[in-house]
Amino acid sequence: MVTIPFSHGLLLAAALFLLGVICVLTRRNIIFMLLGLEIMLNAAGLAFVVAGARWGQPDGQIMFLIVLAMAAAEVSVGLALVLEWYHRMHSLDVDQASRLRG
Amino acid sequence: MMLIILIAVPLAGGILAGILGRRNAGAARWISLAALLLDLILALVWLLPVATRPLAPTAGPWLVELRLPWISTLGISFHLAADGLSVVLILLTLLLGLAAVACSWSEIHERTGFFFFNLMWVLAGILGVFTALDLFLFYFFWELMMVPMFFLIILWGHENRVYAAIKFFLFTQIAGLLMLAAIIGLYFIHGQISGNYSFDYSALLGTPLAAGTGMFLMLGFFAAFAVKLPAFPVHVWLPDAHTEAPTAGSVVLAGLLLKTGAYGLLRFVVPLFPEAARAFAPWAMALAVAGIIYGAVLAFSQTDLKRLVAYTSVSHMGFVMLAVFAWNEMALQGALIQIICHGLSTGALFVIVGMLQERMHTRDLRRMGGLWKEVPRLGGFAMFFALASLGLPGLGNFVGEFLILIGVFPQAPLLTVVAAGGLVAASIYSLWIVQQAFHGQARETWRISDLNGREAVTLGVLAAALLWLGLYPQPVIQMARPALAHMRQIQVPHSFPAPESTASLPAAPADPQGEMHAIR
Amino acid sequence: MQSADYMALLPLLVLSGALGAVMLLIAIGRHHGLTALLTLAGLAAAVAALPVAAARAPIRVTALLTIDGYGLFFMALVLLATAAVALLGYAYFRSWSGHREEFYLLLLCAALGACVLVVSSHFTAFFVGLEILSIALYALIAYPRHRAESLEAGIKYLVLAAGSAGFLLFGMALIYAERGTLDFTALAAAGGVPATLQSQVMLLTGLSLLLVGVGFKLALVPFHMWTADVYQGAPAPVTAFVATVSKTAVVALLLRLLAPMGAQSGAAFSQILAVLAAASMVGGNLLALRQQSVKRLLAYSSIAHLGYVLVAVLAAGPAAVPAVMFYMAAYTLAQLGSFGVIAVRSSRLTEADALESFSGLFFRQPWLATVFTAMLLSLAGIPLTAGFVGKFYVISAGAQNHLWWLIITLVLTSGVGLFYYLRVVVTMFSTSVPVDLTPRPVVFSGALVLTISTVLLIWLGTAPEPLVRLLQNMAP
Amino acid sequence: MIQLLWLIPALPLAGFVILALGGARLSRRAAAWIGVGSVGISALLTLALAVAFLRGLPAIPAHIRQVWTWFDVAGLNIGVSFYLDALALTMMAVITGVGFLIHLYSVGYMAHDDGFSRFFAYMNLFVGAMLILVMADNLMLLYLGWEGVGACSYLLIGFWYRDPANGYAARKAFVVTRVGDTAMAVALFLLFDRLGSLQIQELMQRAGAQWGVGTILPTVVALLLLGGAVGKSAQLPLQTWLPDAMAGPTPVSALIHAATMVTAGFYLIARTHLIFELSPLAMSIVAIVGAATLLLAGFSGLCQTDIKRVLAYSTVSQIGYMFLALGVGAWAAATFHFMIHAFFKALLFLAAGAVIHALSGEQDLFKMGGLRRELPLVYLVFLAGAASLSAIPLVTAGFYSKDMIIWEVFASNRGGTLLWAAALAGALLTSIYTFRMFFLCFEGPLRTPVAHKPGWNMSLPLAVLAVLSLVAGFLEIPHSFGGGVQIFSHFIQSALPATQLLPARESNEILCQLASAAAALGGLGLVWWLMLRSPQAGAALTRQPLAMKLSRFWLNGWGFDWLYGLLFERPYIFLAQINRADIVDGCFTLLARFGLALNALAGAAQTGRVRTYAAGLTVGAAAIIAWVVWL
Repeated sequence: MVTIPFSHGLLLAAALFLLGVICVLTRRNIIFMLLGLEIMLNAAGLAFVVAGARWGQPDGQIMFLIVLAMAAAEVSVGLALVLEWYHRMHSLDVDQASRLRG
Repeated sequence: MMLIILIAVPLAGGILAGILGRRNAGAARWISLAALLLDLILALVWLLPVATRPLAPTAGPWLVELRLPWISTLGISFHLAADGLSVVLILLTLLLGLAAVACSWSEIHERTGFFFFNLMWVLAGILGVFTALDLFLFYFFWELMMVPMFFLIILWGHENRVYAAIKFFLFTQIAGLLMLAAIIGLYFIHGQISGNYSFDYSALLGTPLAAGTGMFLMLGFFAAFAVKLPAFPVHVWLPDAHTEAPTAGSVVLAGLLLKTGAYGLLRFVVPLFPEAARAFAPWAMALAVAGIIYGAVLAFSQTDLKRLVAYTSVSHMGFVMLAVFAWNEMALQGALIQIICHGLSTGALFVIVGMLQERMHTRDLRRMGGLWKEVPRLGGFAMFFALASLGLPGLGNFVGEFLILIGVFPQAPLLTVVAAGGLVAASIYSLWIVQQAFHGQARETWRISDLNGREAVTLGVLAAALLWLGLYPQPVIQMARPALAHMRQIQVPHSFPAPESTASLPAAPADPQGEMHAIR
Repeated sequence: MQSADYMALLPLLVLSGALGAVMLLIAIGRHHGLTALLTLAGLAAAVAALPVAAARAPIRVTALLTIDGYGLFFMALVLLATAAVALLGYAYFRSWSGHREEFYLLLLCAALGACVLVVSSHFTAFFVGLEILSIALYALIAYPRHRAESLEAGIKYLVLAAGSAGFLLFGMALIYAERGTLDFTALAAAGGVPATLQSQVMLLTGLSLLLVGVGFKLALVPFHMWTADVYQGAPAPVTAFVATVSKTAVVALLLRLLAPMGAQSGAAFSQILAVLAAASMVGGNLLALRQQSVKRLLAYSSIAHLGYVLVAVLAAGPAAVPAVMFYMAAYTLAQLGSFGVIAVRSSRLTEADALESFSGLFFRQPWLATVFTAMLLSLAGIPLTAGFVGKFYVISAGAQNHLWWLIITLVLTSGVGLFYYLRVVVTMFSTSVPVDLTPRPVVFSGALVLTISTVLLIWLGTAPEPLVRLLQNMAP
Repeated sequence: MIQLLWLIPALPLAGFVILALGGARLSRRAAAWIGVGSVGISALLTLALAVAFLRGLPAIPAHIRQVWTWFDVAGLNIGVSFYLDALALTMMAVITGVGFLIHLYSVGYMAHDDGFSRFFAYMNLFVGAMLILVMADNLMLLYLGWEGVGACSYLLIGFWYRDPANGYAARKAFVVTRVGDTAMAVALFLLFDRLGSLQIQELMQRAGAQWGVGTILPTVVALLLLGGAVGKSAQLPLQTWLPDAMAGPTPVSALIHAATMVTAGFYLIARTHLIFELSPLAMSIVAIVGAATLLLAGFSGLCQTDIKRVLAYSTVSQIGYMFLALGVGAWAAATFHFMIHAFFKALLFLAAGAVIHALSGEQDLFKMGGLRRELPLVYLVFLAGAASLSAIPLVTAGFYSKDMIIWEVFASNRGGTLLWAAALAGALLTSIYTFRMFFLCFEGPLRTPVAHKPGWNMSLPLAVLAVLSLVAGFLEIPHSFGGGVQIFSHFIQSALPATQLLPARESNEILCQLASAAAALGGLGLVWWLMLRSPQAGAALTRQPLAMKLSRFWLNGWGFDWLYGLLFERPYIFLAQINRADIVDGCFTLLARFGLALNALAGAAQTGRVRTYAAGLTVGAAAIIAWVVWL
């Protein structure tokens, strides 16, 4: 079995996380923003798995499962809200959600 | 117990007035009047005999004392006490409180019950400030008295009341929080040295402090009191607050609230931080003198009569600050007399302005003139109080100012001379008031009525008190003497001598005058 | 797990049971009043279970939770605040048509998350609790779907909360990668800052990311931007919940996390916290200065308040923990009261949010105005109110640890803060009253909450001794 | 008898209280009775007291009576207590005696005024305060009287309050004197600081014991006291207020601004003479101030057109003589001149008042004239007063008192020829301006019709004072007149030391008297020549350009008002006006503005866009990580 070096895994996770952040920051379509968020969460999950592997513990993987579940819940609520929003605004442009400000 | 009752009577009276005043405005007035009269009688019956009795040499400084547990976990107790100084100030509070009630009698038509509720609570807060001996409790009352005052201004004030009220509150509150921080700092330093974490005044006295720390803590206290006093250059809230407040509010502000600042300097700043106060004294005295002159000059240029009187307070209270930082018996006695007399004379001037405003609906000096013809009695009183305010001998203010100057002179001759120049400036603005309002040609036709009985009695009592203090202030001096003497003794760290503070102990305790170093 | 463990977990179990019961009730038949009643009963039962748990405390239940006096106090605070929010919610939704019952369900769910947070001593529990709380909140904030503002607020909160959860999670992962444990106490026991640069960077980066997540929930500057929008968009009872329960729970957790780690987190880390505290105090107060929306005003002011709390958190002396606990209690009371006043004045279509709608309130609804004034004065830290004792406590904690610059910042910024509280007060006492504003009758449940919180506010302000004594020796 | 000392000031004060409280409710009759009666009884008491006092001389030169303790703080024990010696008694006699006569006169003069009872209230208060001033046993009480009379002076100058000019004059009087008073207050501080007391006799003893002659401290104290004295007595450089003070009713000018209050400065210096004697420098300054003032005021008096202003400048000038006498140590002469001056100046003012009253308020000399026939009694008494003021030799009291001063200035060991020359020139000037006024008023054609003739209550005081200003001088007749009479100086020497004369000059007394007599008569002759004998010459003289310029300059009091306006009054008003809005307040407002600007800045980040917020979150996170990792 080939072991992947700990730092490589972590770097991958960090890169994924950054990609997710960039996605959230740059996309105006709200669906893509949610995708970006998913990527961030999963990157964190990956980091957990890598860390768990470093210490030879199952904790990292357990955390990953929990993260998965939470991400799913989050997205489901999120999509519900997006649906409602789309009904009202007929748009997925998140920048239109700027009535509250100041 | 007496002290609690003294504070509780106005509190209860205020609540009662507030409740009954919703239906019947007259009831609120009479209840307030009755409560204050009752309080005054109680104070006279309980406190005066104790205060005038010669003190046993072994007894502590407190004539009456009460200590109840409050937040014992934090070393906070409900500790009230009164010495001669407090008794004098309590009596002043009640007397001016009565004047405030009297001058609101016909001025306040709307929400009368709520008005008297606030008025009585301010007075109760002030009584608390003058008697609280736990620093936490002191701060509690200190802030407490400002809230009803705030409402007095915003609800019954004049045109620009919101601005004035917020300014008043902000200045006093920020400075008060600095004091709170200093109180807490002192508490911990004392606790760490002695192991006894307590906010009690007598415990905190004599806490040895390193020079820098002591200075910072002292400045925290000083900030609060200087704002309240008000000292130059943090006096700017005062003209606005005075001008916009209803008459009773101005009377209480000028007559009493400012006095809490002076009281704080006397009771806390110097006794708690003798070294720092000594080091700071030249600066404080310079500020005081600057205030004396600045206030007097600005008073002269005002066109709003109330604002004019407000600036005179800045000038007069400068004398008090000057005296406190001289810290010898003569100056302190002078400060006390000045505190009382400024309260009476400025309070009376505000009452007069209020009467004019009630009749003429203006405070603009440019529209007055020649009123003597219409209201000779009011004019006579105005003349009397203007003369008092410029320090005419025979009236109380003179005794105060003279004692202060003569007491300060050995320590700061130059500053004394400049401060004495304030007397000239005082004569300029005082006579200006009389000239612009009562003398000269009438600039507009006014048909206004002269004093009625209630008003004449109000002013008459204040005038009589000033005359009495001007000709025979000895009873007050006598009453305050043991208290002041005691305060002047406790200026040396004694409880827990720490090496660095004993090393820097001055030779002062041997000196019977116990004065601070001369600024020559 | 043994029976003692179950006993210690009883409040959480009761709460979960209540959650199920409410869900069943809604499934059986919708009834607003009954649902609210059942919710309150559940909360009451959970509160009643607290002494049972307290009798076993302190106890570690599994690796995840620590039931101790500290946690139970905060749990009590959370439960009581939730009950208040439920009562306010009843008043708020009473006249609405449509589905109102799920509000209580979501509320209980969020409360459960908060309760888990306050007793968690493990990253897993922390994350689970936080997410239960957050996800319920997304729905709660956007609950009035017919309002675009609420939807917008919900979406904003969702995106940002999920993003910050990502940061948090990544930070946890880094810490775990460096230390090999997810347990708070074990983390603290694992020793000081590691020697090698790479490890050091990883640990510190992890802690920083953790702080981002926490800072977001607490709305510390610079993670504060969502606050005002969400407060304004959410229905008033939910705003009250966001302002109180969700913050209290996270503060409790932060203190539990930091207290044992204080020594090892290093100078740079406490510097960061100090900067965040100062930035929050300054930023929050400045932002609120000219607000015309009372909810936004309170939102910005809550940023500042969390800055004050952070001063006490930083102090970390013996006075710090009671100071934080007392302050949070006082803050919760005042916020509940404030948003309660807004809630009872709101209607289905409009939130009673605009400052001018408060103009002359004292003369139309004196009792309501008095309550609000008391709440604002408490937030401003004026004596006779709990807020004063809280501020006193915080300054004490700071002074004990010589955080003079933070204290001076606190004093000066709270002076600024006073200005906008007074603006609201002045508006309520303004004598120029708009004509057409007829007072809305206050629903009983709302009045109850307001009355109780006012009484408590004054009681804690004048006789804080019992609470002070209770908090005296508490430590996470 | 001495026990009743306190009653003397108490009676007028009681009169004041009754009049002030009674106000308009009292009838004119009652007010007059109270006002005049209280001072009258005081005068009688003073007379009785004088008898008792003289009986005690020389064994008991002074009495002290304490009424109550005013205050007693930290070694400063101040009593309301009175000190009676020859000096005080002289002053009291003048105050109550002349005061009574003026009160009586006022009943007629003020008969038709609205503020009748107010007038008497103020007058009574003044008499009480002035008595306290001169009877005070300590400087504190003296200061009370000192400021009290100042306040009354203010009240009475501005008595006709409707005219703003009167108010201005009143305030000017008060403020200018207060400048001097403040100097005096500082002297009190210094005295108490160094000598530990304010009781006058104690101070004198201690000063003599502790301070050496010519040291710095007595000089400073003496100069500060002199500051008070020049303010009150309208001497250089604080003389500007007195001419304006003529705005008050004429009896006020007679009582306050001629007979009594303005001489308080002289009294203060005489009272504290021991301190002055410790400082030769201060003494010289007093003499120089006196000499300069008497000349300055004399010249101004020459050019005035208002009858009362002539008298005012003459008062300033005559008090200049007193100061000159004090400066050379001629204590008795100064006191004697004070008394005689009180008589003739009160007389002149009252007579001028009668003229003004007769002409319905006309005060312009050039609108008077020819009154000799219309008002014969006034003519006669005015003549007596003018003669006395001009020191017409032998027959007038003014001659004896002024001659005594001139002679002692010449002969005293502190005096000198230059001062003597100034005094002599002053005598010439006095005579000129006095008779100029007299001739303008009474000779020539009638220019304004006479409306009122004085009644008995105005005439009686005039007659009494006229007699006094002629015969009172016989109390003191110089040595050179066959040994002379020295009743007054013997009497006053129980309180004040005798003048130290230079033996070398004593033989020149008769020459000196001839010179001063020549000055007085020469002045009279000159005026007579220029105005009555050949008016064209007089008119030609006044038309000279130089004369006209000088005349305008002197008319305006040597430009002092202009100078002080430029140096003090206008800068003060300017400073007050530009800062009316309080610059400090502006600073705080600026701070508040700054806060609002920051609010706008911080609010700019609240765009409402979720991506901005996310960016903020990210940037914050990056910043924190950067901070933690790299710092």
